[in-house]
Amino acid sequence: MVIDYSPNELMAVAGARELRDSQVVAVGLGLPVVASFLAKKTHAPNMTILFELGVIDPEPVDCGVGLADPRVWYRAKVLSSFVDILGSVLHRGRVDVGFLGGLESDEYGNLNTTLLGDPKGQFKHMVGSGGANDIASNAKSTIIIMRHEARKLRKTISFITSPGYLHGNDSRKQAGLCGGPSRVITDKAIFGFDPDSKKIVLLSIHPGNTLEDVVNTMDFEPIIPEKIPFTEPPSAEQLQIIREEIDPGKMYLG
Amino acid sequence: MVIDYSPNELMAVAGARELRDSQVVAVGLGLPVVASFLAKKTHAPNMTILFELGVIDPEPVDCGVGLADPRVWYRAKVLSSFVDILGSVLHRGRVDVGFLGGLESDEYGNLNTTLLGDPKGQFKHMVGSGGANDIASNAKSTIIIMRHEARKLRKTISFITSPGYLHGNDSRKQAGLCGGPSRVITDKAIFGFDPDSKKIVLLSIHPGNTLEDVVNTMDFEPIIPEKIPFTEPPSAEQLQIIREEIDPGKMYLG
Amino acid sequence: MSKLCSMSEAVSSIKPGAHISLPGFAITRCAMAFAHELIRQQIKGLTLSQCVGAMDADLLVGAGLVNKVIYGGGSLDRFGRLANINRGIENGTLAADEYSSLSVAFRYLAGALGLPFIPIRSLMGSDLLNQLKNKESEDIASVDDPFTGKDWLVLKPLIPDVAVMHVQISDDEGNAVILGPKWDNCEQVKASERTIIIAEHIVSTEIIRQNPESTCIPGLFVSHVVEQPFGAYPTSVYREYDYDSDHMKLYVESSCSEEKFAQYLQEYVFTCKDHWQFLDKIGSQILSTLHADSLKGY
Amino acid sequence: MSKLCSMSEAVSSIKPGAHISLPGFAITRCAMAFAHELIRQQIKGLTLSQCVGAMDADLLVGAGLVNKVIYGGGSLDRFGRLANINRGIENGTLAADEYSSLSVAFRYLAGALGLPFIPIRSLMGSDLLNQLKNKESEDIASVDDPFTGKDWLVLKPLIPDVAVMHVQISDDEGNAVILGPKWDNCEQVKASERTIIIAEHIVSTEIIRQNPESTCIPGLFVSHVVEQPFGAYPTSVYREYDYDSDHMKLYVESSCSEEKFAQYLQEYVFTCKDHWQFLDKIGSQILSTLHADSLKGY
Repeated sequence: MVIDYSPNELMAVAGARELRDSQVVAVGLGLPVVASFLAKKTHAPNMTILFELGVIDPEPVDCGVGLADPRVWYRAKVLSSFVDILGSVLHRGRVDVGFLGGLESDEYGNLNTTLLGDPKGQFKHMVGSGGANDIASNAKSTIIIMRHEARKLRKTISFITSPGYLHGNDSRKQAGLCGGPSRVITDKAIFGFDPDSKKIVLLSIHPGNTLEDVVNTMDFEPIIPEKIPFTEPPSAEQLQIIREEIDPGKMYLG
Repeated sequence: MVIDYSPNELMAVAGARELRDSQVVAVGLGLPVVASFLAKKTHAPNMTILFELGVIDPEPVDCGVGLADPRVWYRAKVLSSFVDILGSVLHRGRVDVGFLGGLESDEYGNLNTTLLGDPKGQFKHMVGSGGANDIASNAKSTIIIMRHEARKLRKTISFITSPGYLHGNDSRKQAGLCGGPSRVITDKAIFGFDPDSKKIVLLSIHPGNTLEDVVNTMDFEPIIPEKIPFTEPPSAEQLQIIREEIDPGKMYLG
Repeated sequence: MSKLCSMSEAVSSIKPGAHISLPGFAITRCAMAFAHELIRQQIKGLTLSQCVGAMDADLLVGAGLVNKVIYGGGSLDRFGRLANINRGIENGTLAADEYSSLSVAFRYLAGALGLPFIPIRSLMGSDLLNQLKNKESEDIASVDDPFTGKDWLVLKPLIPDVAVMHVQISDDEGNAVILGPKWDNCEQVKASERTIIIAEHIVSTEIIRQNPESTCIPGLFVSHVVEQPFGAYPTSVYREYDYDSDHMKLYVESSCSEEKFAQYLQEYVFTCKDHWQFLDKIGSQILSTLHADSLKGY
Repeated sequence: MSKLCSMSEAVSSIKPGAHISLPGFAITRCAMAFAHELIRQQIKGLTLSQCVGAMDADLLVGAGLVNKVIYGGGSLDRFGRLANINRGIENGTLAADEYSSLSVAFRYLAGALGLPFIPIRSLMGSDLLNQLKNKESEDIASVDDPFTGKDWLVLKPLIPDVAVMHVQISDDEGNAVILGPKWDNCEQVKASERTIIIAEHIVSTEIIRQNPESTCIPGLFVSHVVEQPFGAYPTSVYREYDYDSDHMKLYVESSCSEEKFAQYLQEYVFTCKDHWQFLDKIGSQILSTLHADSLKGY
C-alpha cells in the first residue's frame, strides 16, 4: 500500500527518528516541536522535552501558535524558567540533542535567524536567536530542520546567529565550543557532517527526489558518497499520530 | 509604677528599638528573632523580616526551637531558598540591618561562633557561621546581641567568623567590605562604634548597673564618653507582647 | 503597607530615559496596559530589556518612546515579526544590543545576585558576539578561569531601573504569584532597582500567607501595585485569558508601516483615556470569549 | 520510566568515597532513613556537603563513614551542637572545609549552572577565609573584575556525585515537590551528577502534571526514587510530622561521647534491618502524636 504524505510530514518523521529514548532534548519553534512530540509518542517515551521558557514534557491536546501559547504548556511536568532550563540543564551540559529550525544554513551547519540580505547594505532583520544560540552552543549535538532552497542553503550566510562548525575543521573547538550539528533535515534530503572537515555530507534523499533535485537547489556542494539511500518514508502509524494527535489543525504541516 | 523585667527582656526591647519601619532585616538565631518580631508588632509594621533558609515575614503563634522549626515559618509571605534570601536580597545589597547573636566579640565587633579556646592548642568547635558571615559581610549595618561577660567580650578572639571592623580604622574597607556593626547590645549596656577608630563606645548602661559593673566585666576597655545615660527600660506594652505573644514558653527569655 | 495606585500614577513614576525590564514573552503576559499608558504620557528615551522580545516592546518602539533594546531576539510567534523593532534596527533609528535568551537571563541573574560579572559558554564564535565586539560593547569581557586557566567570555550584570511585571495575583504590598512558566521574570525583578506590579487580581495578604511557596515576587522589591484585569490584552495570560487572534492580525497589519501604525496608536491608544476604554472598544463579547477554561488554563 | 526502588538498592548505588550532598537543615528534613541504611551497608570514605550542617551529617560522621565535610557550620538548633562533627574536627579525624551558608550555596549554584567559578563578597577578612588559604584550598581564588578592575574572591563550583533529597511528594520518575523553605536543596540537585529522591509519598505523574509550578526537582536529574514515610524521623518534615524532642535529647546525650554513640548506633541502626524496624522501636503512639496539623503544617 502506498501512503501519501507531505514533505513536511516526512521532515517531522525523519526528525523524530533521530531521537533516542531517554535523551534530553531542547526543542525550538516549529517542526522540531512536531518531531519531538512524535518521537515521545512512539519509540522514545522516556525522552525529556524542554522548551526554553521553562516547560518540561507537556502533553498538548490543542496546537498552539508557538512556544508562547499556553496550549503548548498543557499538562507539563514542570513549569519553571529560562535559568532553570537553559542554565541548569543546558549550560550545565545535560542536553543530549538541541533541535532547531533555521532560516539559512551554510555548509558547516551555521544558522542565520538574524539578518536576511547583505549585512553591510540592505537587509531585513528577523527573529534573532532566542534560545537557539544557547542550544547550538551548549547541547551535546544539534539537529537542524529547514527548507531546501538555494536561497536558504547558502555558501555564505549573512550572519551566524547559532554556531555550527563555523569555518570547518576544528574552528568550532577553537572558539571554545563542544558538540555541534549532527544532522540537517530538509524537505528533499538528510545530511550529516564529515568528521574531519566538518563539511555537510548527503546521507539520504527523500523518495520522489533525484540527486539533481537535491544538489541543484543548494548554493554549495555537499560531500556526496558513492551510495545514497532513499529516506525511509513515514509509517501509517506515524502519519496518523501527526494528523490526529499532534497537528490536526495543520498549523505546522499545512 | 515600677515594672519588673529580666535582662534578656531589656536586650530584646533595646534590639527592637534599633529597628526602623520599612527596613529590611536579616535575622539570626535567638534573641534577634524576639527583638525583630517585637519591632514588627509595635513601631515597625512595614519592616521585612528575613530568615536565611528562605522565610520572609512569618507570624508564628508557637515558639520554635530555632530557624529549622516549622513553627517559626508559620504564616510566612514567602517560602523560598538561601539563594533567594542571602543572594538576591542580601548579596544584592538590599538588607538594611543584619541582626546577629554572638558567642564572643572583640572591641571592633568581630564575632566568633567557630572556635572557643586557643586555635593552636585545645579548642572547642562550635556552630560556625551559617549565614552570619554573609550577613556581617553584606548588610548595610549590623546589630549584635550577646551576653556581657569578660570571657565573651574579649580583647582577642580565637577566630573571626563574622567580620566587624577587623583591626579598626579602615581595615574593614581594605578587606573589600562596606557596612559594619552599628550596635552591640548586652545584658548590661549598649555600645556603638567610634566613626574613625572603629573601637567600641559605651552608649548607655542598663538600669541597675553601674559603670564599674559594665567595664569590670569586659576583657577590653570601651571608649567611655563623659555623659552616659541609662538605657530606657521596656514599656509595659513591650513586655506584654514578648510575654504573651512572642515567647510565652520562655524559650528565649527564660 | 499598601502600594496600590492607579496605572497613571505607577506610569508617572517612570523617568524619561529609564531602563525598563518588560515581562512579556512573544504574545503572552505582555505589559500592554502599562505600555499604552506610557505612550499616553509620552515618556521617552527609554531603554527596554527582556530575554525574548514581545509585543509590549514592539508597541513602545513603534510609538517612538524607545532609544535602545537589549534582548535575545523575538517575534509574535506565528502571527509575525516584531515589525516595529525590526524596522527601527533596519533604519538605524533604534539601537539594539542583541544576545541570546540565556545570555540576557544570565545578565539579569548576575544583577539579581550582586555578582560583578558572570561567565557564559553561549555567543562564542557567533556574529552576535562579533557585533557586540564591533560596537565596542562595555558589557562583555573575558576572564581567565583561575581554576583551569581557560579563557571565558563574561557578561556584565544587567540592572534595569524598573521591572514592570504583569502577574495573575498580587497582594497590595506586591507579594505576587506568576502562574505558568516564568521565563526571565524572577531574575528581572531581583536585578532591577524596583518593580511595578500589574495584577489581574489583588488578593489579601492573608491569601498570600496560605500559599507562601507560590510567592515568586516578594513585596520588598515592589514600589507600586496596580490592579488591571485584562491588562495584558491582546496577549494571553495563562489561567486568565487567551490572546486575541483577530487583534493580533490587525496589529501585525498595522505595524507593517509607520503610517498605518500611527493610525493604530490613534485608534487604540490615544483616543482611549485608560485601559477600560480600550477594552470597551474591543467589546465585552470578544473579551468574554477569550476567558480561560479553568481546567486547561487557556 | 519508573525509578522506584528499595532504600537498600538506592543506597547500594553509592560508591565508597563518594561526595554526597545532604538535604537537611539542622533538625528538619534530614535524610535519616538513608543515613541509617548507609551505616548498615558501611559505605565509607564519604565527603558530605550542605549549606548548614544537620543531623543527617552528624549521624554519618558519628558512624565513622565520613572523611570530610564541606559546610557552613550547623547545629541541632536548641537541642545542641553537632557533637560528632565537632569532635571529629577537634580530634583532627574529620577534615572540614568551613564556609558560610551563602558561599556553599553559591558553590552549588555555580555547579548547577555550569559556571566555571562564582564571585562572592562574603568570607573576606574572616578567619574562615584565612583557614581555607592556610590549608591551600584549591576551591578559592581571586579574579579581577574586568569591568571595574576590583579584585574579587571567587569560588569553585561544587559538584557532588549524588544529591540525596528528602521530599514530601514525588512521582516514580522523580518529579518532586518540596513544601516549605527549600534552603539549598534545588541548587544541590542541579549541581550534583545525579539525585536520589526519598519521598514521604509517591503520587502518579498525573498529579504532578496538575501542579507543574510546584515541581522543584525535575525527574531528569533523578536516578532512584524511594518511598519512605517518616523517612526523616526523628527530624521534622513540614506538613508531615514534627521533630521528636525526646529522641533528639537522647541523640544529643548519646553523641557526647564515642562510646555512648556506639551504643546508640547499635540500638537504633544496626539492630534494625530497615527503617520500619527503627520506627517500630519508636512505636506508633509517638509517631502518631508527631503527625502535622494540616492547617498549621507542623
